[in-house]
Formats: sequence, C-alpha cells, structure tokens
Amino acid sequence: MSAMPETERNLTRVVEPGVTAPAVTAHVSDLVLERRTPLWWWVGFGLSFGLFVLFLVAVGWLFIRGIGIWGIDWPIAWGFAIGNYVWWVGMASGGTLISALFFLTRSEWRSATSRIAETMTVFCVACAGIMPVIHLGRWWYFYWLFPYPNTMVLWPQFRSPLHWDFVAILVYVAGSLLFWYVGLLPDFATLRDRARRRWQRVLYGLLALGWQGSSQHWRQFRMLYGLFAALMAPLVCSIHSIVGLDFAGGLTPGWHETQFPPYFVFGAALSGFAVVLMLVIPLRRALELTGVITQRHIDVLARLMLTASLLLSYCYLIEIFMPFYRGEEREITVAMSLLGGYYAPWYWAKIVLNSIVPQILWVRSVRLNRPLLFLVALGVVIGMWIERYVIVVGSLHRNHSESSWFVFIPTVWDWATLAGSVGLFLTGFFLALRFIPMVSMFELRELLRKKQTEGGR
Amino acid sequence: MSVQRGTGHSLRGRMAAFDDPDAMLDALRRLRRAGFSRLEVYSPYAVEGVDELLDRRPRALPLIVVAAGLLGAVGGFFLQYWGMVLSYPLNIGGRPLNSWPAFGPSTFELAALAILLAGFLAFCKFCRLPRLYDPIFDAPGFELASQDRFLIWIAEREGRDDGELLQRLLPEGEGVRIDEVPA
Amino acid sequence: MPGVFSPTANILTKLVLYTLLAGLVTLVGGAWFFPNTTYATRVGIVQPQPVPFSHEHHVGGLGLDCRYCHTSVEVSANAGLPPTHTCMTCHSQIWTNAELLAPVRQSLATGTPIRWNRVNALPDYVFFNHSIHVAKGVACTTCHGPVDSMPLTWKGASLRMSWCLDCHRDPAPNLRPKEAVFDTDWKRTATTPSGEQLMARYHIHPETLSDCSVCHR
Amino acid sequence: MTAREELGREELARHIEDRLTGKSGRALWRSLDELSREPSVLEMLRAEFPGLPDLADARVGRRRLLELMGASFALAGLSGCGPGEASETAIPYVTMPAGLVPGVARHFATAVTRGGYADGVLAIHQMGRPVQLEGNPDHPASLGALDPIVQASILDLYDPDRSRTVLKAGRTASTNGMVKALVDRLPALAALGGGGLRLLTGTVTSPTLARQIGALKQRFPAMQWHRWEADGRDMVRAGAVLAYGRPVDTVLHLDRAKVILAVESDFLDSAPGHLRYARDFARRRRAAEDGQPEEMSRLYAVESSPTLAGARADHRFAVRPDEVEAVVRALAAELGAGPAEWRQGAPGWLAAAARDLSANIGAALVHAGPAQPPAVHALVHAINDAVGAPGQTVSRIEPVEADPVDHAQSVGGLVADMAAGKVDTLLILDANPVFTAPADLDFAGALGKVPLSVHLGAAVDETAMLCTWHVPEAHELERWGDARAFDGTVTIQQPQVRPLWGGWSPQELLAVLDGETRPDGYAIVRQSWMELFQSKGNAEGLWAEALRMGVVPDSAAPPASVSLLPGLADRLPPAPAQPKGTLTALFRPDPWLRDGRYANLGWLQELPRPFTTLTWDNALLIAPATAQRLDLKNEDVVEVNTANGRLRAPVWLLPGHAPDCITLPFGFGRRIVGRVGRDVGFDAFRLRTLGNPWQLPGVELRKTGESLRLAATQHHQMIDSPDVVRHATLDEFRRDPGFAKCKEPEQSLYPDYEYPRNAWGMAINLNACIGCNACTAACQGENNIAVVGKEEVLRNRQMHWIRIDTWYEGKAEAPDQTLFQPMTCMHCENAPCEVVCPVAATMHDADGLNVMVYNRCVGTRFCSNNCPYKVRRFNYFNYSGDDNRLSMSWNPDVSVRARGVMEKCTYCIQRIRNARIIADRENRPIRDGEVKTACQQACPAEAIVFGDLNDPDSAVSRRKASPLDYGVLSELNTRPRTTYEARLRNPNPEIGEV
Repeated sequence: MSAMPETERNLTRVVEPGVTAPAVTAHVSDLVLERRTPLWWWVGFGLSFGLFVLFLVAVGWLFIRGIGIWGIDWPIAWGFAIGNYVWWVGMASGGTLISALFFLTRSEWRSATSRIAETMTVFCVACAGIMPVIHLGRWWYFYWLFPYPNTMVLWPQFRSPLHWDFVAILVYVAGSLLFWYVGLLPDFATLRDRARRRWQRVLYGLLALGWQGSSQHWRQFRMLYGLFAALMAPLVCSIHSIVGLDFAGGLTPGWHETQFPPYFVFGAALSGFAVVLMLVIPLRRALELTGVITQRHIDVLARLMLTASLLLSYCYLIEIFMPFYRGEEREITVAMSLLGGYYAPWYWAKIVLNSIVPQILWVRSVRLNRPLLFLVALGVVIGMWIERYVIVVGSLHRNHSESSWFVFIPTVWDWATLAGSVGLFLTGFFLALRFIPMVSMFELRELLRKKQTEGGR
Repeated sequence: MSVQRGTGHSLRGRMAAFDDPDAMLDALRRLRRAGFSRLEVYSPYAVEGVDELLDRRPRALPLIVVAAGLLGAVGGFFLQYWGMVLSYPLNIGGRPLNSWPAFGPSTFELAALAILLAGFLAFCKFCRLPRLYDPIFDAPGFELASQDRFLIWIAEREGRDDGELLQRLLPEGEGVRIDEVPA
Repeated sequence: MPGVFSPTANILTKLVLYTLLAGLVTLVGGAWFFPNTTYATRVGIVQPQPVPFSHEHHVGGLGLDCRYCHTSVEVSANAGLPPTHTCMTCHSQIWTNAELLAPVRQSLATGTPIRWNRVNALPDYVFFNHSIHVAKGVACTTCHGPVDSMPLTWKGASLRMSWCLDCHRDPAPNLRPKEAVFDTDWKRTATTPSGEQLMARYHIHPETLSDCSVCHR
Repeated sequence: MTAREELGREELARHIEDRLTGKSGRALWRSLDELSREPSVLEMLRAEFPGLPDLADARVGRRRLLELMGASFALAGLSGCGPGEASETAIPYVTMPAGLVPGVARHFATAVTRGGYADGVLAIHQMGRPVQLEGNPDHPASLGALDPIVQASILDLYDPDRSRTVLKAGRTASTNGMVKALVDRLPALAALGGGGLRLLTGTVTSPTLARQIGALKQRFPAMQWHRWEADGRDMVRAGAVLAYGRPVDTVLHLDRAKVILAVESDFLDSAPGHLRYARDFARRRRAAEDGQPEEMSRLYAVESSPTLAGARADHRFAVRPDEVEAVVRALAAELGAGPAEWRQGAPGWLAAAARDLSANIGAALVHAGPAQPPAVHALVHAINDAVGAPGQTVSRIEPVEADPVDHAQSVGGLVADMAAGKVDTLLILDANPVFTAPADLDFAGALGKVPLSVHLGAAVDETAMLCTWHVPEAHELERWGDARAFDGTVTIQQPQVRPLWGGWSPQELLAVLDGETRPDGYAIVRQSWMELFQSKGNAEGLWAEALRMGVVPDSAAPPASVSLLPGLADRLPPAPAQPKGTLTALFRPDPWLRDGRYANLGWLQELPRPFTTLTWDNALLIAPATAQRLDLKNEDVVEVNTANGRLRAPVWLLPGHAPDCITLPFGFGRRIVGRVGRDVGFDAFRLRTLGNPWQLPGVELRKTGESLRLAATQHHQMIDSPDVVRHATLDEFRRDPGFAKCKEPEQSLYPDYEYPRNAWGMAINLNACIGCNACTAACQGENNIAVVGKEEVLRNRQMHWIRIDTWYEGKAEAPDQTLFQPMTCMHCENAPCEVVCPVAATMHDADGLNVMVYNRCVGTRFCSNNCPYKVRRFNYFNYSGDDNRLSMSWNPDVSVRARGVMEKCTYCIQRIRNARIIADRENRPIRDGEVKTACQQACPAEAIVFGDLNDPDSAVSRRKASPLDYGVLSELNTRPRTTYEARLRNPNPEIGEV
C-alpha cells in the first residue's frame, strides 16, 4: 500500500478514496511484521536511546548524591522535576482526549490517529510518573504514599493535594495502559493471524490473549471500550484539575488561584494536541499512512490546538487580571514580576508560543502547511514546558516572605534530566513503532464500512 | 479428524465465510429463520445488527462497573476516613479530622480505579480471556476472521445432517464458502 | 492454518495466572505477618553474652532490686547498665574464682568494660525515657517480660511503634501502683486500684500520648 | 622518622578520622571506643603524644576517655538496633564516675575568653562530655546570654583540624624534645638575667598568667613581655591616657542612660561586656510597651561603618571618618568641654543632640568604638564628665588587662629587637602574629632571626609553621585557667573534658620556664587562688564555690578615681583630614572571625554577617552612592591600591555606609588553617600598618573587570510591604497604641482545636532585638544544624532554623531605618505546611506545636513551598554526614538529619519534652520559664520569650498582651504562635527626619 493516495488540498476526507480495508490491514500489519527496519528508525532510535542513557546517568547520579545536584534552592524547592512532571502528564492528555473524548463524540477522524495518540500517552505518562518519584528527597520511601498497613500504624496524609496527585497519576497510569491495551486486543489478534514467523505468532498470540473476534467478544469489547472512554474523559480532566490543585491548594501567591484546575486542563489539552500533531505529521509520511491520516486529520488537530490555545489564553488573561482585580498586594507582586521581572522573558516566551503564534492557525493555508504546522506545534510543546516552569519557579521566587526572595538557576543535571526524559519517551515510542500497529486496524475497517455504506446510499 | 484438541465443548459444525458483512448479516438472518440457534459470528470488527440477530444483549458489564464504582468510592472514602479519623487521628494544620471535602478527589480517583480494574476483569471473564487455545482457532480459514472475512459458525445439530439445508440457505458463489469444522 | 497454541497453553496460562495470584497473596500475607514473627522482632530470643548473667538467679532467686544495677532508671532516660564495679561488690566476696566470672574480674583488672550484646534496642530517632514510665506505674516486666525467670536475657516485647502505641493509646491495662513497678512477682488483687483509677492518680492523658513529638524529635 | 612511618601514620590518621568523623547518631560514640582499643591506634596515640607522662599514663588517659565516652554507651544500651539486628553492643563503665547519671544533662560553670575578656558560660554535659555552652546567669558579662563566637567555641573544642602534636620546624616532634629544648636554654638565659627572653601574648586578663609572668620577671629581670591583639583596644587605652594620664577601663550602665550617643560604638557588637550592655539597653527600649514610654531611651549614632548600635539608633548619621572627630569635637564644644571654635561647620542636628544630652545630666552617656582615634576617646571622656555620666551612666575602673601597655608599640619593639638579633628565646602564647601583626613590621622575616621560638596555639597556623617549636594548646574547655570579665570579675576556668589531643595551657608552658618539666595546670591555677581564699577562711569551700558559681565573688576591678587632666584641647593630636578625591579604608574585624582565629569554625563562617548577610567571604564594603560614582556593583572585584600595597577584593554595597570610605574586614584570607577556613576571603591585614591600624586615607580602587560570587543569605532587603516588620515612632504609638494590629480573619469553616494542657508560643520583641545573630548560632549548636559551605549558600541552601531578616527602610543610599527581625517557624495553628504533606511527616501535637518528624519525611518539599514565612530547610545533600566535625560534638538529644529530609524550628522540642517528663514525674504542670528555647537562652537582649499561652501570667502571655503585638502574615489565617512586638523609634522632635 505504499502508493496510498493522497489529496493534498481536501480537508473533508478522513479516508482518501481508493483505500480499502484489506489494504489498510495489510499495510499496517506489514509495518510491524514484514517491513525491514528502516534507516530513519535506527537513526531516531539511536538518538533517543542516547538521550535515554543520559537519563539513566542523570538519575543514577541523582540517586547517589541527592537532589542537591539540581538547581532547586530555598525558597524555590521545586524546579524542573515538577515542571517536567506537569509537562509530561499534560502532553499525555492528548492521547486520552482524542481516544476517549472524541470516541464519545463519534468523531470519524479519531480512528486513524487514536493509536498514535494513545501510545504517546502511555509513554508520556511513564515519563510523568517517574518525575515525582525521583524528585523526592528520599525517593526510596515513595511507597509510604501507599495506604498499607504497617507496624508504625501510620497512613498517608490524604488531605494533601500531593496525595491526591499520587492517587490520580496512579489511576491514570492504570487507565491509560488498560485503555490502550484493550483497544489493541483485536489488532494483536490480527497480527497473530497474519504473522508468519513463529516468534511473532507467539508474541502477538500471547498479547491477543486468545481474542477470537466472536460476536460475544465484540459485544463485551464495545461495552467495555465505551465505558472506558466514558471514564477516561472525566479522568483526564480530573488528573489535570488535581495537578492544578497541587499548586492552587497552596498559599503561595501565583499558585493560590481558583482557576487553576481548568487552566491546567486547557494547558494539557493544548500540549496534548500539539504533540499528537508533531507525531502525526512525520509519521504519516514515514509509515506511509497518508491514505488514512489525511489532511483532514491534520486540520482537525490544528483546529483543536487553536481552540485549546484560545481557552488557555483566556486563563492567561485571568491570571494577570485577578491579582489586580482582587487588589491582593502579594499576588500583584507576582503578576508584576511575571510581566517585567526576572522570569519575564520566560513568561513572554510562553505567551508568544502558546497564545500568539497559534493564532495563525485561523488561516487555512497555514493549517495545510504541514512543516509550518509542525513548527507551531513544537513551539507550543516548548511553550507549555515554559509555562509550567514559570508557574513552578516564578511564583516561588516571589513568595510571601520577601527576605527569602531568590532565583532558580538550573544546573546541567536539571537539563540532563529533562533531555533524558525526552529520550525515555522517544525510546519507548520508537520501540512501539516497531512492535505495535500504529493505526487501529479494526476501527478503520469499521470506518471504511461506514463510509462504504454512506457512499452506497 | 475426531480428536479434539482438549477443551470441553464441541465445536463440531460448519463455518460459513463471507467477504462482506452485509452478506453475512443476510445469511445470518436466513439461518435464524431456518431455525438455527447455536450460531456464532466471527468478524474483524463489530458488525452492527449481529447481536440483535443472535438475540444477545450485554447487561452484566455495566452493572458490574457501576457496582465497582460505588464500591470504590465508598471504600476509597472509608480508607481515608479510617486513616485520618479512626486509626491515627492527627491534628493536621488545624483541619478537622474528617476533612471530607479534601477526601473527595481521591475518592473519585479510587472509584475510577475500581471501575477500570473491575471492568477489565469482568471483560476478561465474559470473554473467557485469556484463552490462548480454542478449537475454533483450528478451524480452516479462521485466521481471516481477524482481517477481512466474516464467519458464521453453525453448530451441528444433534442427529441431523444440515449439509444440504445449508447449501441451500447459503449458496456458494455469493461470496460464501462453507467448511466443515471438525471436532 | 492451525492456531498458535496447543491446548496445554490454556492450562499453562491458568497455572501462570494462579501462581502469580498465589505469589501475590503469599507476598502480601508474608509482608503482613512477617513483622510479627519472633524472627523479626527477636522477642524471646536469647542473645549470647560474654558472661552468662542470669536475671532469674539474681532477681528471681536472690531478690535483687532492679535498681541495684540499673541505677538511673528513675531519673534518666536510660536505665543504666551496671559498671563492673557493681558486679564486684558481691563477686569480690562470693564466687571469687568462678570460671564464668573471669571476664568480669578481667574487666576490673584491666579497666576494660564488659561488652554486652544489646537485647533491647530502639532506632536512633526514637527517644525513649525510662524514668517517666517508671514514675507512671509502668513496670519493668510490662515491657521487658518476666525478667525474673530469664536465665539468659531475651527481649520481652517487639518494641515496634505499633506496640508502643497500643499502650500509649490505652495505658490502663498496663498500669500498676508505682510502688510495685520493680516488683517482678506483682499480681493484681481485689484491692488494687483499676487502671482507670491509676490513670487519674498519675495524671495520664492518653490523648496527648500518641503525639509524634512524644518520641520523635 | 622514615618516610614509611610517616605514610603509615597518615594512613592511620585517616583511618581514625574516617571512623570518628562523618558518623551521626549514637553509632559514632561507639566508634571512638572501638578505636581506642585498636593496637595500631594506641600505638599511634603513643607516638602522637610522646609528651604524655609515660605509657601507663597514656593508658590512664585512654581509660579516662573511655569513661567519658562510656556514658554514651549506656544510653546506647537501652536503645539502638532495629528488628533482626543484634550486632550492637552495650558497654557500661568499669567504674561509674561520681555524680554522673547517664542520660541526664549536667551543667558546669567556666568561662571562655574573647580577646582576653571572659564570658561566663555553663557547659552542658551529656553523657560525660560538653555538648553545648550557655551563658552563666551569675556572670556579670553574660547574665545567661552568649554571643555566637563563644557559642562556637564548643565546635572549636571538637574541631578535628586542631593541632594534635608538637611540631619542630613544622614536622612532628616529641613533647619531651620541646621541653628539653626550653629547659636546656634556661641556664644560659638565667646567666643573662633573662636578656633575650621574650614573651608575646594577646590581651591577658588571667591573674594566674600575670602572677606567673610577674614571678618570671623576678627570676629574669631583663625578660620582656610583649602584647599584640590585632583586634585590640589600643585606641581606647590611649584615649584614657590622653584624658586621665593613665589607663582606666570604662564600664557603661545603659540601664540608667536616657540619652546615648554612640560614636561608631561597639557596645552592642563586641565590646567587652556587650552582652550585658545589650540587655540593659534593650530593657530601656522596651519601656514603652510596659507602660512607661517616658523611660524609653534615645540613641544617637555617628559612624562611618555601620554598627549594630547604629542600626538601633533613633538618629543615625553616617559621616566620613574624618568628620567623626569633627562631630565629637563640636559636641564637646556644645557641652562646654572644648573650645567654641570646634563648633564651626557642625551639622545642624548636633546642637539638638547636645541639648538632649545636657538636658539629661546624669542620665546621658557617650561611647566610642575601639577604632576611633585616641582623641575621640579622650573627648568622649570629657563629654561624659560634662554630662555628669561618671558614677551614673559610666564608671571608671582599674584596667582589667594585666599590665596594660600599648600593643602596637609593644609588638613594634619586639620586632625591632628580633630583627636586630636581640631576641634569643621567644615564647608566643595563643597568638598568631605572623598573620595578624602590622604588615609593615614583617614579623615573619624577623622571626627567622630568633634562635629558639616556641609557639603555643590551638591550631597549626601561620606562626606555628615559622617557629622552631609548635606546641598544641589545650582548649579553654580542656584546661585550668582563669580570666576576668569586662568589669574585672574573675572566673576560674575548669576543664570540661580531658584534652582530646593532649595540649598545654599557657600557664603550663610558662611553668616550663620555671624549670618544671611536667607542669600541672591545676596546681598552678589553684595556687593563685588558694592564697586569697585562705585569707578569707574556708579556702576549699570558697574554691569549690567559685568553681560552682563560675565567678570569684567580689573580684570585680576596683573603681578608679581619675579626673580629667587640664588642657585636653591642646594635647589632642591634630584632627585627620581626608585627601580630596580619594577614599579612606577602614579596617574592621570581621564580626565573627575577629582577628582570624575563628576561621576554621564552620558555624561562624556560615553565620550571616549583620547587615550584609554575607557568609564564607569578606567583602569590601562601600556606600551605594560611592559605588555608583565609581561604577561598581556587588561582586565586582576591585584592586585596592594604597601606600602600603594592594590587594584584590570583591565589592559589596552596604546601605548606610558613609560615603567616600570603604570598610575592609580583616580576619579572612588565612593561609595556614584547617579545612574549613582554607581559601576563604581576602587578607586585609596586608594593608594594615602599625601607624594606621584602623583607617588608611588615600586609597584608590581600580576595577579589574572580574567578579566573585558572594554568598549572601538575604537578597532583598528593601522593605516593599510594611506589613511584615511594623514600626512607628513613640509619638505615633502614643497616639495610636494599636497601630501594629491588623485585622485578622476571624471566621473559619472549621471548628477550632483546643489545646487544654499547654499552648506553647513565642513572642519576639523587635524593640529588643539588636540583630546580633546569637539566636541563630545558639540554635545551630542546640539543634545539630549542619554547615553547608559556600557553594550551597550560593544556592541559598543554608540551614539555619532562625534567621535575622535585615530590612532597610527608605532609600538604599541612606536608609531611614534598619530593622532586624528574627524569623523562625511560627508554629501556625492553621499550619499551611502540614496540610500539604502527603505522608503526615509534619503535624500538630497536643500542645499546639508544629512538629516535624524527620524519620517520616520523604522529601516532597511542598511544606517549604507552602510556608509563607519560608522557615523550613531542606537537606539537599547529606550535609550532616559530609561534615567533618567530630561525631561526639552533636547534641545527642536531637536527631541528626539525613539527606532528603526537611527540617525546621521545633521550639526546642527536646527541651520541652525534657521539662514535661520532669514535671510529669513530679505530677505538676511545667512552670513558666522552665523551658527556655536555645535562641531565647542566648539572646542578650531578652528579645525572645517563650512559654505557655494558656497561662495568662506567663512571660510570653504578658508580652503578647502588649498593644504592639502582631502576627506576621496573619491575614493568611495561619494563626501564628510566634508573634512580634512592633518596633518603636524615639526620635528627637527637634531633629527633622534626615
């Protein structure tokens, strides 16, 4: 199916004409089962793995020496790690929103991109989940956050927003994995049945758990998938709300904001759509999926990004407006320092990248210009990291206690951990590219059937 | 071939394969009308209408999931209540022991966790998964059911030879092929 | 094309799943029960000592008061271990040539302390105080067990935080009149004040006793 | 000794160090014991201390050490191993030392000297060893308080870098050899009548040492005794001589002073008796809230380099050094103590201040700091006489220093003789002249011409390396001795512990010159006093009582009756003038390192300097306006060019510094020093000369374009929001006594917790606080707070639980006010930190304390982020473990925190718990004042009061009843248990705001 047809300028078709279900099945499974590993994969994987090794080194040194190797100080006791965490978990939302939310809305464009998005989610969540653990002063006691009976008769402190967060990320990890895996079952069965090599048949046979595709299976499957989708959509909102509460639950000026839960949900959505876009744009070419991931998909993602950007911009506005509206002196101090203080360059960078640049997506030709779109999405992903950095650090550096005011200066280990976590994500994602069908084949069959019947009418 | 590859139930019967879901649905309808009741459909995706024709309605899963959610919420709240009020009451920042609003987020999350786990387990249970071997996998052409073929399995009816009837109901050449399912 | 797996795969699957489940249950159960085993708590396990000192003989038999050796128990956090000198007050008179006591004599002669192996120990971050317990009617044997019948000393209780808390939350059953705290033979009689009465008499307020700062600082 | 032996010893030394240092908790005491029985170690001890009387004695020493350590093992016997471990041993005493109860702290009185003057201390012993120093309430100079330097002397005692062995020409040698070298010299010296025998000491107040030297002088009439105290009081002495013809000491009575004028005065910083002065001063400043506003004193300050007194002044005038004398002359003239022409060019406020002084005859005083020239001191005496101060607000006493001489002349003479080859044998007792002596003398060069020089010092320093012999000095807490306080009161110093590394006292070393080869310090000191005591009857009883009390009764110096010599105006040296267009360099001691002798004490290195909050560095201090003129900013490295040479120094802008001058703090830049003090700061002594010890005109600065990062602990000092630190003038207070109160949220969604037993709280009085940092240092010692080092302070990771926030109000160039505010955990009842901890490592206890359980902490640091006061500190690294201080120097009552754990002020929970247990044992409530926090204990100004808020009569409740009481950030509804009393100023209405 290398010659998947493509019509560059058509923004309405979710499937290009001429694409058939068997062809999709064959192409997608051959990518995993038959294709020789392409050079770009090796290059990409090699680079990713290099970064991953950097991550291991950074974390290893962290474990040996302590979190003092980072630039965190007093009063800025949280730095990159928490910013990274929020960033990763925010990007993870992209997969869940596309898979779950747009499943509920029965959006056609969802089918072809859901797998890429969900896979991204799983590895983003992994990166996110690691951050709060390694950021602990005594990470080896992280299990104290579990409520388990112990000889000390002690329990976690359930009132802490951090504990909510701990529970939420745990549930989100479980949810993302299950949602992803359940959705993969029929495709694993396809791979099992198409595979010719024994190890592939065994591997995918095991992964498929004995999926038969019987009407009984499909009935339960649809029920479960629908339920999961209905659950994951609020769950993804809840986790970002709770992440927002991590900050809003505190007294620190700049954090103590009632709007943080939706603020963080919007931010998560923006970065999530952006990173999906960043993955989809090159992958549809690299994996020759142009027939099923069409200009329509890209257009939809771009529009979503624009929507999320507008929502978030509103929050940005409120963030600055509220301190002055309330007249709270210390909140004003933080706001002023964002606008013109030490972190102002970062603040304005985030405004430009997250609020201003995405406005070019109003223009149709921009949405058609995939390289430009990629850059905008990249800008958003970077901008969203900056946003979290500014939230974490910018507020703490202008806290209630003026005598403690200080700045945060990241160390090489901060950057190494950040870069390394990107490596961790990419390494996982590249491996997934090689072993997991990147398009949900059964959903496309359904979609194609639907298109067929529609076309027939 | 009369040797079963070791599961309890017999799958002796016939397998009708279709290239097209509509043909399959059509055939299914005919089979039902002809009085066949032990039927199963294997398809590469969920085909609308099959469940109605086979007269199956999923009810248990939602009930289980709702029950699990309630249980998770109640259990989750109680866990927090137990830890903060009953087991080791501590004055945390002057907040009341039963800070129920603060227990809310975790209660929701734990309910969600219960739904996720219970849903998945119930799904496995109802689908009898994991079940790496099933005699149906040995049915000729079964591997296409996960790709682009739509199969109807028609159980052999006790003491009746339906071969001819089936030939009539599902004429070949309409994209139908009928295979014997041994064992 | 026949299926990938043979029927045994299903049995194997079940086997693996049930093994995992059983392993999990064992692990959780083990983690639950292990801390309460004597292996973990060392309760009742005799520690070898350089001199086989018998509390049974000295306390149960000869009737020595605990405070004869553990002199600071009423005034200090530490009960105090007897200096060699204390041993020699008697053993310069009796059993002067006993082989068993050679290390004691040697200690006095060379000025080298006897190195006892510790029986009751707490982590560094726990600050326990003997004097207050003794003053409030918690007897030696309440925590250290029937010392008067220990030929060689063993640990009388787990000294776990949960064990501490049991009493700190509900001290009444473990209290006795403080005149009797050093009495290893003491038995509750009809005239003994109840635990609740003793709590009132000694101003014991359990609601303050499970504060973290009672033991950790 | 062969190279191999040397190597072996080094390895052993490292081995010992590995075993002893870096250990925390109780494990480390055990190591000491284990070590003491290792043959190799014993062997080394013998080799290290060949001077010990004999090997048997060495064993006695070991046994004694063991005895002292043994108590700690007794404690370990009751606690220790966790489940499943049984490897630990419990080690009792062989013979229990009399009076020792393992686990119960004991207090012993003694004194620690600073610049020769004694501060009475109580050494608190835990398990047979001193772990902390507190002020001796019975001692007139301390009254129970202590300054950071004296507190840090406990760290000095346990400093692993202390000198441990006799050195000959810088190489390990035997004590016997040293004694023999000296004794062998005696006949030759005696033959010359002591000619060529010289003694060099710092300021000596020890009666015993004075007696010994007196006796030596009789044996060796030609012997000479030289003095050099780099941070000394030559100017004060010269001023007295100028005024009265002979040296007398002046004692201040600030409790009787209504109007005070301080001329760059050190009466709150470091003057002998400053702790007492601070208390007297603070009591007067707190008068308003006690309902006697008219009793509140008024303080004027005239100074070039900021002092604590200046910061507390109601009117502070930053003037150039050359103007200081002019101001004092004008003041003298205004008060009739000088010719009228001195009034010319006097600033406008002066007349008003003079009127204020003269309106308070008998209740006014003027005081000048030790860096002011003799003329200023003489004029101050004259002014004090004019305002009726003598007998009222100041008293003159016979000098406390033994045989007072001019140190500069004294050391100058010595060096001249040394260079001329007239010195044959030189004993340097507890001084480091190679580092501290005026740079133009070239002490080091002259020292090379002395055939036999013996240096007694606690550490191997610059002098030790250049002397023929170096003898390790026993720490003041390890030896017998005596010393006098600012008012002459004598304390007999008793050893708190056997010398850890051997070591000699100065008295013992001097006795060698008497031919004693094994001098006994105890006998020497006792001899000095038994004679006196015998004359008063029951000598043994008096001796014991003097030791117990920590003071010798009635030993204060007698009053000196002196009167002003006529013609002072004519005798004054001409007033200095500042060359136009150049700067004047002011040499001032670093407030903590003084003349550099404390450079190896991590506590002091890391203790923020008042005003600058700098740690681990000295800096060239300069007024912001002057810096702007010279285009300098913080951390620029400049080259300081003077007639005496040049040096490079980083710049720090200091608001309130006088223009056109710079302050160069000395005491830094030590070259031969322990691990802590190495490579810290620049050495300002290199520019200090005999003729210009305190100020040097004609200095030029040149930018180098380089910069050096300086580790300050407070980066924002200008008050932006007036809420945190509140203040008003006395008049404003009279009009609106409740000005400091703010509306606090009263409604709460939650029901209140009740604290029926005790409700601990603290009140910090900003009117009393003088910003001296004694609380910070005391807390550091009490609570085992780690030293983190410059790199970590640069990252703002200092660990102090209580910090002194320093605020400037007004313009940075000339702040209207400097305010100090000690900040520590407020123990909020609605603590924001507790709610956010996911593992309940911090919570409230039944007494309302905000408790931190270190062993539960996982290190999320959310509590710190959520603390509006930012008083929580985090162990980013294993600071305690990385500290090389001796393990036995930690306070065993407080957990030593590991890496990754949050910590903060606990209101000294260990003291509360201890008091609670004692009170509970006795079935009584804890009495008011029974628990004193370490910061409260150390505070000389009684600014900090701690106690039970449930008791309406407690000191803290009474303080909090003050209308000045307010809670910081209480609008956040945190309900802080620590509150503050707002600061009042008492400005002279005749003087407009400057």
